[in-house]
Amino acid sequence: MTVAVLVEGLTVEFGSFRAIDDLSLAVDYGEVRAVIGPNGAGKTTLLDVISGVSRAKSGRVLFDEKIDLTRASEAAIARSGVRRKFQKPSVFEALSVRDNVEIGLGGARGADAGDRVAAMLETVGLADDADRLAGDLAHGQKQWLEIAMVVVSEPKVLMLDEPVAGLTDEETERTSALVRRLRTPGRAIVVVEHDMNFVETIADRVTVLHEGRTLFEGSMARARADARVVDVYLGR
Amino acid sequence: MSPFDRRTFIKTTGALAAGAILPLAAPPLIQSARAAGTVKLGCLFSSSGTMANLEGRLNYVAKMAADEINAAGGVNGSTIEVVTSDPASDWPLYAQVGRQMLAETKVAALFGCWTSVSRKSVLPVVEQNDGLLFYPLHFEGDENSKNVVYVNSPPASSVLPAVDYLMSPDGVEAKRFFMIGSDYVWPRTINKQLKGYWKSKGIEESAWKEEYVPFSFSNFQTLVNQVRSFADAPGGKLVVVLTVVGSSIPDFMREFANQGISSSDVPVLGLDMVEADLEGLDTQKLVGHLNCWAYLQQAKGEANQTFLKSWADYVGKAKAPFRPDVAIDPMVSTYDAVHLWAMAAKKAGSFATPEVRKAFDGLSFDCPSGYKIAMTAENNYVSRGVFIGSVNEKQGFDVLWQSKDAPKPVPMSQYG
Amino acid sequence: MQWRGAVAGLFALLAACGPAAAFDRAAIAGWSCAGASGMTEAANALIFGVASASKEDAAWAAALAGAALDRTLKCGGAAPAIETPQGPVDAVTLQPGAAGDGSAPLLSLKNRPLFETARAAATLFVGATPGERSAALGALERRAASLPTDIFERAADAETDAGLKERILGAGQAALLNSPDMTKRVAAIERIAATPDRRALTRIAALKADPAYGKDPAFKAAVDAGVGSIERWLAVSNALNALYNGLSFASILFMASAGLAIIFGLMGVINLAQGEFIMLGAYVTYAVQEAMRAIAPGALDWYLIVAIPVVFAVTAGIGVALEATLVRRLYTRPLMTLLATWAVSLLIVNLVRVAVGTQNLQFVTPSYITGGRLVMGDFIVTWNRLFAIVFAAVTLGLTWFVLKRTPLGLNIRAVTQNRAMAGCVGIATRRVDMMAFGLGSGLAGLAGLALCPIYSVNPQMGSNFIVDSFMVVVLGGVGTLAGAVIASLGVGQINVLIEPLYGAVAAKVIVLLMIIVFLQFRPEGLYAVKGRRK
Amino acid sequence: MTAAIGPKRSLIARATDDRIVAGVALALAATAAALLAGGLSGYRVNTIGQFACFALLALALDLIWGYAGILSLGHGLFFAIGGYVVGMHLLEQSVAVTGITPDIVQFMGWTALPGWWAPLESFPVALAAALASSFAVAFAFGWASFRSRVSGVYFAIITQALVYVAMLLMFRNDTGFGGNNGMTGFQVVFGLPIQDPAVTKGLALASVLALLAALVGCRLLMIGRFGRLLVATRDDEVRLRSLGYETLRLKLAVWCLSAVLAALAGLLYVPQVGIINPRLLSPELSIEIAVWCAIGGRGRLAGAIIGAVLVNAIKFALSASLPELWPFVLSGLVIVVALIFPNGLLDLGRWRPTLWSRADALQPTDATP
Repeated sequence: MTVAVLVEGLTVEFGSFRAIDDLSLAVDYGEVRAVIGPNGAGKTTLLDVISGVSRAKSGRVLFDEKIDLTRASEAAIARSGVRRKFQKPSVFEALSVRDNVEIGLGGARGADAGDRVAAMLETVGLADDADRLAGDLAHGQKQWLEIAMVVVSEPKVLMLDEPVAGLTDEETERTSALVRRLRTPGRAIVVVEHDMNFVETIADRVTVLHEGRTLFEGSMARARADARVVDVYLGR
Repeated sequence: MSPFDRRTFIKTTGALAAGAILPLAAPPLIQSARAAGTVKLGCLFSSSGTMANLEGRLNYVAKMAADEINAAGGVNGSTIEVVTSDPASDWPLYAQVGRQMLAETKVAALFGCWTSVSRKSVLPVVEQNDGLLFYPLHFEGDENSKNVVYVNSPPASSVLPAVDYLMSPDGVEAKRFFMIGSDYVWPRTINKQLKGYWKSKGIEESAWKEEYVPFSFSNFQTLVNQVRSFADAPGGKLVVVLTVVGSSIPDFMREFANQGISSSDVPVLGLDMVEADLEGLDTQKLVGHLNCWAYLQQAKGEANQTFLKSWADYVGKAKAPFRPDVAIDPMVSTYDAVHLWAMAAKKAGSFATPEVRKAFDGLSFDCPSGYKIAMTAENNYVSRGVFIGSVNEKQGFDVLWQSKDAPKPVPMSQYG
Repeated sequence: MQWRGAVAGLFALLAACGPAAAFDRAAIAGWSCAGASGMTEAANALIFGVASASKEDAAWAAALAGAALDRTLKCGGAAPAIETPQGPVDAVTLQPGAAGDGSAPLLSLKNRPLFETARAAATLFVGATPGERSAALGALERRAASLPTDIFERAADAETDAGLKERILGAGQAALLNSPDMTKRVAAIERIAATPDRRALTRIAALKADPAYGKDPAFKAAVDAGVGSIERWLAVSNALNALYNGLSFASILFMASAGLAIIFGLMGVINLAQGEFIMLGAYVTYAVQEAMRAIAPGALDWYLIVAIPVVFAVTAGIGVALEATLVRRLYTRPLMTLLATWAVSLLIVNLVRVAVGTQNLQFVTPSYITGGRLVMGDFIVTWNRLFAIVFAAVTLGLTWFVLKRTPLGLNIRAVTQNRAMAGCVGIATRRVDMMAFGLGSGLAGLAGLALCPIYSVNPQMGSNFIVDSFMVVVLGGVGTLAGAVIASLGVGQINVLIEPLYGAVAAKVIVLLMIIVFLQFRPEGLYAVKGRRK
Repeated sequence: MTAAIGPKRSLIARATDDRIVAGVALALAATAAALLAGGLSGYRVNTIGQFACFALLALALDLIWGYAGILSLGHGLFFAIGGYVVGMHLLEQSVAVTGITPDIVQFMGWTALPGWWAPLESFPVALAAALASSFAVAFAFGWASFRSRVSGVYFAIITQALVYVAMLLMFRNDTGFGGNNGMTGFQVVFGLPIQDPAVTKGLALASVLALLAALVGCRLLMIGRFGRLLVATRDDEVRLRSLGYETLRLKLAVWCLSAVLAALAGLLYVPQVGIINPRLLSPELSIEIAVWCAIGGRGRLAGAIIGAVLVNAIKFALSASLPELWPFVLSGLVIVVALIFPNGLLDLGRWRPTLWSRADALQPTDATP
């Protein structure tokens, strides 16, 4: 089994602030990895670097053990099969739901594009809303639409930044079911989330970040038992 | 389609239709009822924008002259109606408004423009429509359109005499020259002709410097430094020939005085400088600097007194936002222009451009400047007198020198 | 120049004839009324006669020359007369007499400096205070070459003030540049080189063509040393000039853009009416001046100082009103705000145009901002520019204080850095916006005040600052006062350095292009902190 | 169109928009027919032609501002490029046909027109040169700016500085294009004397047809995939990039298209007014173009056309009849549109006399940082 994303000695700075400090990390194919940690731990920054939004000061991020993502443009990273859902629901509000998903297909539009879009909408439960403007959707629906947009291109690495923030319990439950369904042997899923119960239902392993470094890596159950993790994050 | 959308559709197409019709409907709106026995004259002087302070007053002068003519019985049985506009110091808009006035308002003649560039903009319009434009400013010459009446002087009959005076023993025996101008055609052409003139007098090229600044440039510190430095270099007396326009004139003069240069050190010949440019300046320190025009307020003679009084009265009557006690050359030139047109129309017995143009030959008019100005069949230029003015303490100009008579205008320069 | 030489020779001869040669007052007064050539004669008679004239005659010479310059000399009547505040006096006797008919002779360009010299020469002898005499000496030194040689010696003899006497003697030495006595010439060279300006350079460098330069090594050495020393000093003074000009331009740029920088940093909004707030500031200054003229004419000279709080209050008030009625309602649409503020600028310009007119406003120029002082060589400090520089520095200090040391400043900085978070911790962000907009507008108004003594004030003046001040703000980086300062200094200085080389137009073009290119590489400007994008 | 209306638009509203576009297209076709039929005075024909050029210019700006969310305050630059190139062409042609030395030769101190202008005597060459040079300038500037992610207000300000720099340069005689006077004295257009009514009519007709073609073409482009991607760029560029799109290319493509259309408008405009000078490069004119779009309604091509025609019609009418009023009307119009009709006058049908604050709440965003 190959490593989908390999982070080596990564350092990211904003001005004099060091957001990520010599971080190393490996995510395998077929795995759902949760990245957790207190605010400012560098979770979103890590996703930013992997997806090319932010630039690293040093270190590298290897995708599929061959492509260095720190040198590629955002669009090139996305086209190579690394896709990401943002923290804030980012859908194109002035376009229809269907248009949104279709745009998510990117360059990978074949003859079956229409079918794939329809199937995707079915998967996230938005088939009935396909012609509505994305801006008119409810918050939870926007989250699912965004997941549909990034998943429709069948990425090898899927990153989800706080997919259940602001959702009701019922919506959270549906989302976790969705994530479990998206898990395939050829795909690595990285989830950043604060909702520990949600993390527990989906994650194979968790990485706890603190002040830009790895504090802990292992199963959720062990994380809950780890003194340092409890100290800085989970609380006593 | 819901009713809501239908309404939107109707309204928007309605708005569009209104938009499309408005420009077509507008000219008749402007035209107003053409009362029997009136003839229209159009003015192209800006009352907003950078030229407003200078051009704005010319609208009132044109009206004043028309009132005079109307009071004396009008022209060919018609009374004159002056139509004003506001091209907003926007050169292409002069052309547009001019086109509208000639084609739609059907004015008999246009009076307008200050800068050469606005005149050049209107030129194709009057040529296409065979209209007449009376242009009241002195300018760079080298133009001779049958559709423009050049009421003021070309350089050969105004600038060169003034420079001659400065170079003579009566002046300051100027040997060297610093030319500072706004970067456009009038200063450039004037300076080109001056350089040609000096070359013809055997003056070396090292005796002059030439600098141009953008329109409405105001930061003259460095340039005045350069003038000071050049003035103290060897080679004889230095004179500044200033052809900046608009707000650059007072800004230059203020910096000049502040750096302690007086007219006895380096005189400035401000070719576009008028009384209005001295407003807001402490002229105590500027006394002695020069300008040159075909009219100065201090001109002697009855005609000038009458004109000044009429203007003061008219400002009061029309509540014009300009000083009643200041008269500048372009005002007089506009005044002359309206009278010249009326005389020509009377002589021709017609308002049609070709007839009026034919009637120009032999016209003469007692200008407030004290000279009898005249036109010939040769061209559309008017022969005017020449004054050199000297700044006094009271924000005005004293007459330092004036020509014996009105020299024959020379449209095309022989220098450069 | 031939006539002047001839006349000078003639009068030198006259002066040499005897110490008591009195003025032929009637003749000179008559010449003064006899047209341009007569006036030339009269002025020369005064200049060349004054050194050997009696005290009374010298005082009369000062009065006559002054009258010609001030145009109180009246020529039309039976005899030339001088108008004084006490009534007309006879131009020959200075006793009360008949008034002239009011026509004052006009000084030609050539005669004006001659009469100025005559007045200065006479004042050097009879000036009431050392200050007056010193000023006269200053005027004479500039024209030393055209003066009779003995004038400084005699003035020094008569001088009672020791310091001034020394200076007069020095001026006398400098005047001996063409003396037959070689040691005096060398002394004159050294003396002239002590005032290292461009004129001195021209005078000494001209001696290289002198036959003595080739023959006399001491003379040659003196000339070379003089030229070398002046050139060194000139280089320094030119550099100082450039620095001063750059600083003065920078102060104007900074004043025009400081308010914009604060508003842009805080609200991400470009206020296209900024230039019009500058214009309004100048108009309010004018209103204050007129009010003081009516209420306290004695203190009129201080209107610029009195106007400071008024201008700030009025323009800040208008700014607050603009924010509350317009900008606030568009806060999610910065580009629409751009257009809306442009419309406001159009409206303000035209309201002012209709209400006040298009003419340049007339400002009294108080003595503390008129003229300048020659500091060294050709380096001149003009008071109006210095006023603007000091004004900008003080404004910078106060603004810095407001931003760093007051609750409002803390709030502004908090909202600038993180609007949402500031709102969460209970800062009324809308209120802060309003206050900051007021502060920015008030600063623009103060810029207008500082510009009154420098530029012409009319409804159009604001438009001159638009592009320049925006570029300063964008170059400096969002919302940093320090960025605006550095950007102003840089733009001002570079502009001033390029201008003499390629002209004012090219300087502007080059500087703007440099900024545009710079921003392609560093879109966040000089001073912005790099942060997480989006 | 979906775009500018923001979040709360139903698809039915799209259809309405379609009808507005159709209405405008119909009106343009009718205008063209009226021009062909004749009967209009030369002045009115000329006015229609000029308005069509302004409308085309506004349409060009709307492509980038309304759809891609990039406000250019320097579009006068491309308009002027078209104008200057056609100016050179007209001068060359005038000299070739009439032999009269134009003014520019005299006041520039030349003996003849510069040699490198000679190829421009052919209209196809001039057309190609105008479009190519505007494309080149747009590409160079756009590539540099979009690559370093200059956007929003920054982009607006920098484009304004760019057009200002161009104006200062063109004011200089030394730059070689007639300085402040620019070019004038065109005698011949397409071999016909410029006074010929057929020239006026032909130019006006060409302008109207060009506008119609641009409207239809751009409309088709914008409702297609390209248009949807532009809207996506405008609304969330980072998102679109992270979906694998090089937004740089998208933005650059629409930016260059817009520049070329603006140049085309300038190319048609100059022969109709008979003069080209640096005034077209003044920052005020470029702001005014944005004002036309804002007043008519952004992101809906037809709105730009309506805005341009409406504003210029009022301007033409007032400058000559009630000159004092014009600046007040214009500023009032902009402020009213900004406050009450956030999407321009096309919103008239949607507007209810509610309190301001409600309109406030409904306003869309510029989708800029």
